[in-house]
Amino acid sequence: MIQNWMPESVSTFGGDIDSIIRLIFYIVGVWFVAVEVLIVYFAIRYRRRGPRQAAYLKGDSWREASWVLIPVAIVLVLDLGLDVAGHAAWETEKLTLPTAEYEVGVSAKQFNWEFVYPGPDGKLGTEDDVTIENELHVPVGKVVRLELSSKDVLHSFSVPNFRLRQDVVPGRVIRAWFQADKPGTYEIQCTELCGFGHYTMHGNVFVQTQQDYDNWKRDNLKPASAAGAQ
Amino acid sequence: MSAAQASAGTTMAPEVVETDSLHQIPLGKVAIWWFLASEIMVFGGLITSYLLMMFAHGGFAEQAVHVKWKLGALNTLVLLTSSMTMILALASARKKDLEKTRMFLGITVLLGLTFLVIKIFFEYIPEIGEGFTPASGMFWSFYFGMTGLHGVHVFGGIVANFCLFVYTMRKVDWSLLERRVEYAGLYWHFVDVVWIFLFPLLYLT
Amino acid sequence: MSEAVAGEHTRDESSLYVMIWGWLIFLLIAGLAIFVLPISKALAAFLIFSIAAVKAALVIRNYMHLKHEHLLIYLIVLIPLLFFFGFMMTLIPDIVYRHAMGM
Amino acid sequence: MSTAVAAGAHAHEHHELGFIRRYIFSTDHKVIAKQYMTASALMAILGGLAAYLIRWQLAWPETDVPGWGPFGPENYNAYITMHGTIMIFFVAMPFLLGAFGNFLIPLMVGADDMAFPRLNALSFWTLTVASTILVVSMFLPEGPAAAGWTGYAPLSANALYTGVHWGQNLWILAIAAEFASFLMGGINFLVTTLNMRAPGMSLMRMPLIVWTEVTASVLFLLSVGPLIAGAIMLFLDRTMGTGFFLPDKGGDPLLWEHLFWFFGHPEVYVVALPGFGIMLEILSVFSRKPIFGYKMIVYSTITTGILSFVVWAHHMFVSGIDPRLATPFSITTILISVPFAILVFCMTATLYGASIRFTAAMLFALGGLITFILGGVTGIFLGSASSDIYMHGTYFVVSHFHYVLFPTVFFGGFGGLYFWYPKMFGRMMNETLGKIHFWGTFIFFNCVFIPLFFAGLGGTPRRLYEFSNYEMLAHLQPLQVMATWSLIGLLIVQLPFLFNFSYSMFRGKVAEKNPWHANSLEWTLDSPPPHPNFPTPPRVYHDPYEYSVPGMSEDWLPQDQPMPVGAATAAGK
Repeated sequence: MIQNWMPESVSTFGGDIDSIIRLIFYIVGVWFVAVEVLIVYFAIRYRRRGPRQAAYLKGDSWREASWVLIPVAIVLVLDLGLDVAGHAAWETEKLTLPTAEYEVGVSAKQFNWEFVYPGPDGKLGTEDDVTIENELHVPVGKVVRLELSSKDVLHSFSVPNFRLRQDVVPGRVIRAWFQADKPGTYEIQCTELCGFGHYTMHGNVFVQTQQDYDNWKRDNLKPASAAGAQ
Repeated sequence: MSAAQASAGTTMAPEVVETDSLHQIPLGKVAIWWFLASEIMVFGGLITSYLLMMFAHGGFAEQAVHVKWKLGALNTLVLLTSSMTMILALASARKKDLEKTRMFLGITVLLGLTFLVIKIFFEYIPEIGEGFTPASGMFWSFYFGMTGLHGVHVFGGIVANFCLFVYTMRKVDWSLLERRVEYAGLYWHFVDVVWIFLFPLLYLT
Repeated sequence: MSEAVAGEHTRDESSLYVMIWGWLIFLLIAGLAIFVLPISKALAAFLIFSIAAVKAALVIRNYMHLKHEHLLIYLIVLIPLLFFFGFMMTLIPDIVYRHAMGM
Repeated sequence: MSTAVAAGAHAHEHHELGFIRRYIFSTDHKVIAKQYMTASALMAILGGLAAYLIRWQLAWPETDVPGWGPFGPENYNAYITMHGTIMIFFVAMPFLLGAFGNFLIPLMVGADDMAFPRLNALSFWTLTVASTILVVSMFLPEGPAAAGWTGYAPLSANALYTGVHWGQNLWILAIAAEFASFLMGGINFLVTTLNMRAPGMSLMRMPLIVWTEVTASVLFLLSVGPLIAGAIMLFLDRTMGTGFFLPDKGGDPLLWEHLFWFFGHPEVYVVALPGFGIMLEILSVFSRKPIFGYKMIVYSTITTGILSFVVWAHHMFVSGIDPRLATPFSITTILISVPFAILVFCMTATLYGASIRFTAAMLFALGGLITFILGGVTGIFLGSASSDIYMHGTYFVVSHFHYVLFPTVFFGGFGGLYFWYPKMFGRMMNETLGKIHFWGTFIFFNCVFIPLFFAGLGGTPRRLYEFSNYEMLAHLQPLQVMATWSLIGLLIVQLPFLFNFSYSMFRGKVAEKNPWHANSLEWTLDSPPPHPNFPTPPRVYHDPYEYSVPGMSEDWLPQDQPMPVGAATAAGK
């Protein structure tokens, strides 16, 4: 039910992230409701009525302490469980880099996303690269690797629909990857305060079918140098 | 502050010993040590950052050859000696020997000043003359940042010791003087210890 | 200042202090010697910092007369050192990682 | 030389002094506590104003803010920075540590004053200087710091990126002065508690508020160092042209994040623990029961303190640190919920079988407990590295930490005010107004931040000036509007409190020594207590939570009265 509030997940690892969020939501939800209900119940049940003396309970003996320690032990177990359950999703998204079928350089600057596509030679960092602002075009169902770098301050590359977020740190090249499994247009946010134009730093991911992508590529990814030569 | 410690230091100790052994420690001493603990974390933060940067991208050693390690060694000698004179001042204060207390405090102040003079006039100024400013490279940023902060601490210690030196000119309350010399000493030795680590870090890398 | 603490200091330790100073100077010279001697950088660094640690220990134990102090004072000194080293250790993988990623 | 005599002499020199020395440059910890309270109240008004401006902009973007005027993006960044900085460093800490710590610690451990009264005054005046610097920076032509309260480099390290030059420098100076102030204060707390306890007041007989205040002071003392170092480096970056945090000069922005959060996370507990201490005191008194599991609470407080030093990187899961660090840190982070679970369960168990009087103070304590739990459980979402990928930097985080800090600082703090007001000012506050204040605060606070949880789930990033650029956020705008209306309500319901506070000071019902029938030492003194606090040094016989002891006529037993033999056996001691 927490799902209804979140944007649709359209990446391969989005589902894992959502399931761990759901897991935490249910575990934590039960505890939350239980404790709150208990507190409110006690508050009403044991409100002052006449000169009744309150119970003298110090919780020093193990028997009394166990009222607290047993629930706490359960909490501890659940905590460790959550850590174990959560690790897998983190591993897929952050600790592993599948072999990339497409590579795109992302260079953040105040206040734009510059997407650097490899030119005809299919390699990044060569002089025939093509730079397009705020528009990331990727084919559906392919592993896309992003090489994130920043020209000035910290930014954060976030696509909520992909459950993908990675800070962009100047002076470093940080690799991230995703594999979108549903065509469509999704929004890119900058989620690290980067100056007064922070709120304008907005882009779009166009997840296209292979066909559309190839057409788009043919029309847009001409090497700048070649264009200049003609 | 030290006066506050003194006045408070005398108050509680005798009557509360029965409660708790902690009461045997004079207030001022506990306070000074807590202060030093936070100071450890300050210099710890700087040293951590320095090591991190050094490992992250080397090139520090190439820069470090330009610092005047002989003068640094001399300064280490000066500080170590001043530490000894400081503790001797305390020792003679405990022996209620005002003459020697004053003498050792004076020597400590002079040695501290010597340290600063060497640091500023024989290291900073020539180095800046040679074009090594805080802005010229990470190593120099750290060099000036760390030694500068340390220098400020040295200066603070000199001021404290000088106040004590002046205090010994008048008729003294011995227990008060002893405590003040001890606390000023604790701080002074701490500054010395910091330098013991800064010297190899910055000069002998 | 209670009698208990004062009592420990009544005996004169001046000679000890001077002797400690002698050791400190010796260690300083030793450190410099290691610095100028042509031995491997790593070994030299290790030796120099061990010597620095010994010097610091001498100063703290004698000049700051930690050896006379209550356990509490030891705790006050050791806990920050602990955190300091923990902090440093935690940052190291970060650096290694940056090298691994060629940054 | 005995305490009473010493401080007696100390006090005499005071009573001959004029108004200035007695109320302005006083060294009496009770006066200094009130000074801290005033300072934090003034800063709180500023912080509230900032909140109002921010929320108005978020609800109705680019419209003139009533009573203010146009509010541009650069102002927005400046005011979120100011709101964070003011509320954490200049409201929460002066209020919970400065005011309550100063007032309560000496009274509760049975000391005549702080260990170092002059240092105490000095630390307050240092704080005043710090606040002044910060306020001055808000009137600079180019505005105050605009890099967020975390001041992430390089945004904060180079004036070109924000266009703010001296605003940011003054921000650093203000923070540094504030740290200096609380270093002095913390040392004072520690020494007072360690060395100046009254006979019989063993550590395990101290009221829990003292434990939490002291733990908080230790945390602060030990965690602030690296950030002081970082502040120095940042200042050099801005003024001397060094490049500690500037990549183009070989610096490392993540270093600042490490230095900041190594302090920043313990800081959360520096603020939260005293708030909990206050709630515990109030809970025990008004449910007429001993605190359930005093020892467990003490140990979990200490455990929280230790753990809080090894969790800081959970603020940096997606910040580009070594991803392998994430798993250990998310384990420690989630583990920290265990001591807090103990705390919460003990508070709940304290209510069991109680005989609860719902005074305003008790309502605030309960309200604080109830709201804090939501803040605590939502922390799990952010503590688990993988769900943090989605939650990080969204309004979910904003709501989470407001749910952690508001209950402890304001519910706890207000509760403490209603509770100790008689002791501070010698008069009672009006209960009816107090209850109105509580219900207003409770309802409106939840109405501000529960919507924002859902805004965050919907993927709304924090610190955005307005959302019109994002189609995906359009349908969440009503939540922002609701939050803003609720905030306006929240600010309005503080008026009855302000009236109540100032009116009762002069017209309130005169309070007797022990209006709440509480046990701890401060209630054995006149209201307000004299200076020196204790005409005769008190002797302590048992812990401060001996309520409803079986076999006793009245249901409370002050700490300085021995437990009747029959009762003691009945209590199973």
